[in-house]
Amino acid sequence: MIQSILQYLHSDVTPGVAGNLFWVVVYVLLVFAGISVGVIFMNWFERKIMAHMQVRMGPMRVGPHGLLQPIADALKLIIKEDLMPANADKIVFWFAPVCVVMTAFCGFIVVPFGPTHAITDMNIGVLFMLGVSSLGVLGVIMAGWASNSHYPLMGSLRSGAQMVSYEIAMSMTVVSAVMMTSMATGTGTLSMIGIVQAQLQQHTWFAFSFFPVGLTALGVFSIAMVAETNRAPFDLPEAESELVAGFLTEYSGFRWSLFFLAEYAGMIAVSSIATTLWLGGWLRPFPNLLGGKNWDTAFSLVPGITFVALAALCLFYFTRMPSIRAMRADARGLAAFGGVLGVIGIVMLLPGVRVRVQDIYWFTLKVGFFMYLYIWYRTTFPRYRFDQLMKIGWKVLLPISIGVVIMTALIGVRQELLALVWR
Amino acid sequence: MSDNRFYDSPIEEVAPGNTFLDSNELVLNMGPQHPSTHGVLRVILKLDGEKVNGIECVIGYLHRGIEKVAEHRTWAQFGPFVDRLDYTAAVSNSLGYCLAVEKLLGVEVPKRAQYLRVILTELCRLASHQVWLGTHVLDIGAVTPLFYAFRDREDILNVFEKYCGARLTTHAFRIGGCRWDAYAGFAEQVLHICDDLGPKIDEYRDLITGNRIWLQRTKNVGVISAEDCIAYGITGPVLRGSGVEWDLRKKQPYSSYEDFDFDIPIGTAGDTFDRYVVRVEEMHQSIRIIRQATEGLMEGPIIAKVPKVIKPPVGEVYVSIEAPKGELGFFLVSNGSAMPYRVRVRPPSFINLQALEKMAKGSLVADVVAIIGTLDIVLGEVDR
Amino acid sequence: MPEVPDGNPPNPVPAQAATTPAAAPAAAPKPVPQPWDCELVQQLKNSYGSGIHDAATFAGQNYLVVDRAVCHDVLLYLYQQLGYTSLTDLTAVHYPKDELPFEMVWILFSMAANERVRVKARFADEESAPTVTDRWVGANWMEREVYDMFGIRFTGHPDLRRILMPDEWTGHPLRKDYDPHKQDEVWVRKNLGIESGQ
Amino acid sequence: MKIIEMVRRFLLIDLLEGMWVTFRHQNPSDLVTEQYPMNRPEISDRFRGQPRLVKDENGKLLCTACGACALACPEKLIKVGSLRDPETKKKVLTDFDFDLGRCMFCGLCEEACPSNALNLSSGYELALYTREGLELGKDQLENGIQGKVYDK
Repeated sequence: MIQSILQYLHSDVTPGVAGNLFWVVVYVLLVFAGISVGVIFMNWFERKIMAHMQVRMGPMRVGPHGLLQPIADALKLIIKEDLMPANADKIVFWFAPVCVVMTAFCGFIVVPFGPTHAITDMNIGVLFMLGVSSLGVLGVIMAGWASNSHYPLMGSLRSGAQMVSYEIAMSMTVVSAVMMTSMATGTGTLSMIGIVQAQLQQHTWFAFSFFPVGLTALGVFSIAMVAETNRAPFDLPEAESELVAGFLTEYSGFRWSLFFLAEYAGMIAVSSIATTLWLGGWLRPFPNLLGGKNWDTAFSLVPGITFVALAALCLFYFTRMPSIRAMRADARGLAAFGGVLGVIGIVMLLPGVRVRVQDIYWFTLKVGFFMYLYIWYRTTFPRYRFDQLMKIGWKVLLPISIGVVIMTALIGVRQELLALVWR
Repeated sequence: MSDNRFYDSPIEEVAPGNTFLDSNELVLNMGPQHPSTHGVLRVILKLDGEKVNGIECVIGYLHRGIEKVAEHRTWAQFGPFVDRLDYTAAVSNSLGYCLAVEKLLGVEVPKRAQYLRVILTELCRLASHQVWLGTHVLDIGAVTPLFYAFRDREDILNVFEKYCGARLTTHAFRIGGCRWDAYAGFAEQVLHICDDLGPKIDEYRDLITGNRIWLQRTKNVGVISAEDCIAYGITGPVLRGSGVEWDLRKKQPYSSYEDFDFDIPIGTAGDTFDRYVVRVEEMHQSIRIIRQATEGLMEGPIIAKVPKVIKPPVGEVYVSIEAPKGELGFFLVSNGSAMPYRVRVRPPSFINLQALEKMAKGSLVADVVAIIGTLDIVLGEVDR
Repeated sequence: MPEVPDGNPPNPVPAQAATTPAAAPAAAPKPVPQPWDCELVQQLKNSYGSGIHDAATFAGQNYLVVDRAVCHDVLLYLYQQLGYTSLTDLTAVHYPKDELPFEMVWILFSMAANERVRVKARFADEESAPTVTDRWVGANWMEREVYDMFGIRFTGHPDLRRILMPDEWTGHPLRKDYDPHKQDEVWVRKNLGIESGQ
Repeated sequence: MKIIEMVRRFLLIDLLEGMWVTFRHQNPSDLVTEQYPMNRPEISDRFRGQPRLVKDENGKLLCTACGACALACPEKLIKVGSLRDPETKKKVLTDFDFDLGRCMFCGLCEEACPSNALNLSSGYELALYTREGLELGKDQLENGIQGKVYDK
């Protein structure tokens, strides 16, 4: 037993592939906890970034610069009274958030945070991910239906129509990326890890291959994924100014927080797909161009250095805190937070750790870029109307994505084509 | 108001007890507690999917009986109450009421007071339009302009606070003129706002006007023709957005507006976008007026001789001004006593809101919200 | 300088300097109604004869007092023949001691001539006034408000319901005999669950 | 011109312009909000807030109990109680009730005061736990509302 546990550490496959149950459980727990923490801090980042874009401060009271605000919110939501409307369909109402959370987290089974940092590697990874994440709409429709109220019903119907129509454009672009994997080896793959390795072999991220086809595909996908996750400017299902809170109107407390969790987990999931397919997944910048042992070491130091720098920033602001009694707890909290970050940073600099951690770091950074885009869109854009949303999905994104698939295919077989023409 | 109306109303054809699913149409009750009804407006929508087949406004949730209150206050005591009509433009209301009473009394307001009134009223128009801009854009889904607009409104409210000691319900003017003279540094602060605000309004333009989503959401939404506007009695930016060049400040100048040089922006299509452009352009024009008035502010008395207990002669007058929302009129009836016999407020929001039915029928739910926003209603004024 | 021991000090006194105004221009003579005579009035008088009780100007504002029998026709005449195309306002005033206690006021406006005219007509209690919604759509809510506040009914109004007060409310608040503290106690008890709304 | 418009549309320039505006405002020096209990707003001299009875240099109230404020008040929330001093034949203020809960801070009372004895001062932190607490007496008008001071 223990032997098999230790043995896994020397293998270079995912625990699912290795069939090691212990490490699968550990990975599942790690991923679940990691995503949950990610959601919590995403919440903090969103509020802070939105606030600063809107020339205000955002949460400032709970903890230094409101760092503990999401935790306080989570606690509040758990303690809050859980209301169920009298006329609601009780079972469906109960099951809807469960369904949404389940599907949102299931997708992470195949997300590769590194060459071995995935729960498992499926040969139909991308397909599995798309399939599972699109099941989330089921929960939303259940929520809207079970609430037995007008606003949720309208919200969930909007959500259903929207997810179904954007799913198609999204899948089409994915097809184009999958076709690109066959370029070097001649055999394509749907495995998430395989796709990243194909990008390593082809010496380019798929976003930049077949310029501008890859970039267009990424663009289409990144628009469709915003619609897919019901975020602004496509947040019609929960459009606050029209439908109050859409399908969430009748939910409160813990159930509501599950929807919240699922929404953000879904955002992270689709961003992970985009990262894996077009931005080279866990690969560090320029793995081939700046190859070699020295460059490897240099890049693997970056995660640790980042954390140490953050710690230094915290400690710097600790010294700048106003020394009044009301701020004392905040100041100490900030210093402690800096200390924790510093310790994490130093641990990350250790040779054994840094090699394994750096993949996760680069992956997170790329996903974080998409997350920032989500927030940025939300602060900047007005909301689309329903007919316009449908128009974009069917009349703009779908033709473009089909064009992308055709172009990818044509460019992919250009040599054979040319040979045909010349002969 | 009550649920009975909901079932008795012509909109409701589903018998109580049946669920909405038995019908092809869905009756959606928007408000009075709803994020985008600008207060306590209740709108009952009859929907076919997303399409609005019928619409009815239910108002009166904020009815405070201000017209009745007036009959039991003296002429001067009613002054603070008019601030509560359109609370985003309290100064304008105050000006309208004071002008009406002065007309009844036959009092000539000193020139300096008139200029001060113009400056403050135009500042108030800016503030009111900024509230409109922020909330209207918020209705359409963009969050950020609200904060920028409120940030800039803050500078204007600071002027109000320094001038008369209150920010929102200002009670700025008195019958016969102004109570306060300009404070030290008034002109500099106002001119500073004028210099500052222009570029900031342009910033909203970068954020909104060119944005394709904004254009799609507002163009050809809530179209109303000039003839319909006149039939409905609509005034203000909504009328001008439909292409009628009509502004009381120009056509029937009051309080020395004839001294200032400004344009009346008008739209062509009469849709939500045109009204948006008209209002934003009006903000630029207001800045022009404020600049001229501040630079031309002369020395002199600020209040005319008005008896301590105001007893206007028997008679009635109707005086109206161009408030930010439209024509704000006061119809005063005096029986020669110290209290008004009747005060009738002609509220622009109330009359403009009537057109919602016409403008929103046949559009989508999202458009209803946009149209409520573009009408720029304030429920304090609708319900009085 | 007066002082207050603690808390927030009072504002400095100069803020009130303006309460004693400097010399201001002499007040104009108090306005009195003048007879109003012009082509328009002549035309109306020719058409309606004794239906036009009075035409006068007060404080520079013209008004017509017409008989209730012809008021609707006069309004339409003003609209059709004289270009008073927009109805600015419509309201009523209650004179409980008079024989005809309700005075309806229509304020018409001509955009072309940039002129306002007020048309007034007296109505008895429990008497219906003619609606003008057939000409001005916007009169709909204004007439509903007058009905709500004064209890004047309008014949031909498409949808005459209360607008500001609750539907089941009894009494019409802007009548002079309606005490400001009065309320529909039954309604308040039933719908708000309290003894008094005051 | 048409081509430029089309290129702008195709490259989403209109959207990017808006995004640049919001991005630019992340600059911390653009912040306009304040942390209220720690940063307090500047209150203007003419601010109409907490009502106070003004004293002269000798600590004597300026109020002559004429009742002009009570007459001027649109809400009729001021009640002035006075006694006639038998020696000086002057009115002496005994009671001054001010129902702050109904006050709308219009300033008509301080305007009506002939001796500048009533002042709506710059105090603005008037929240209390009970409605009764808002019925201010002469003592509270003289010395201010003695509320509880909270500290973090």
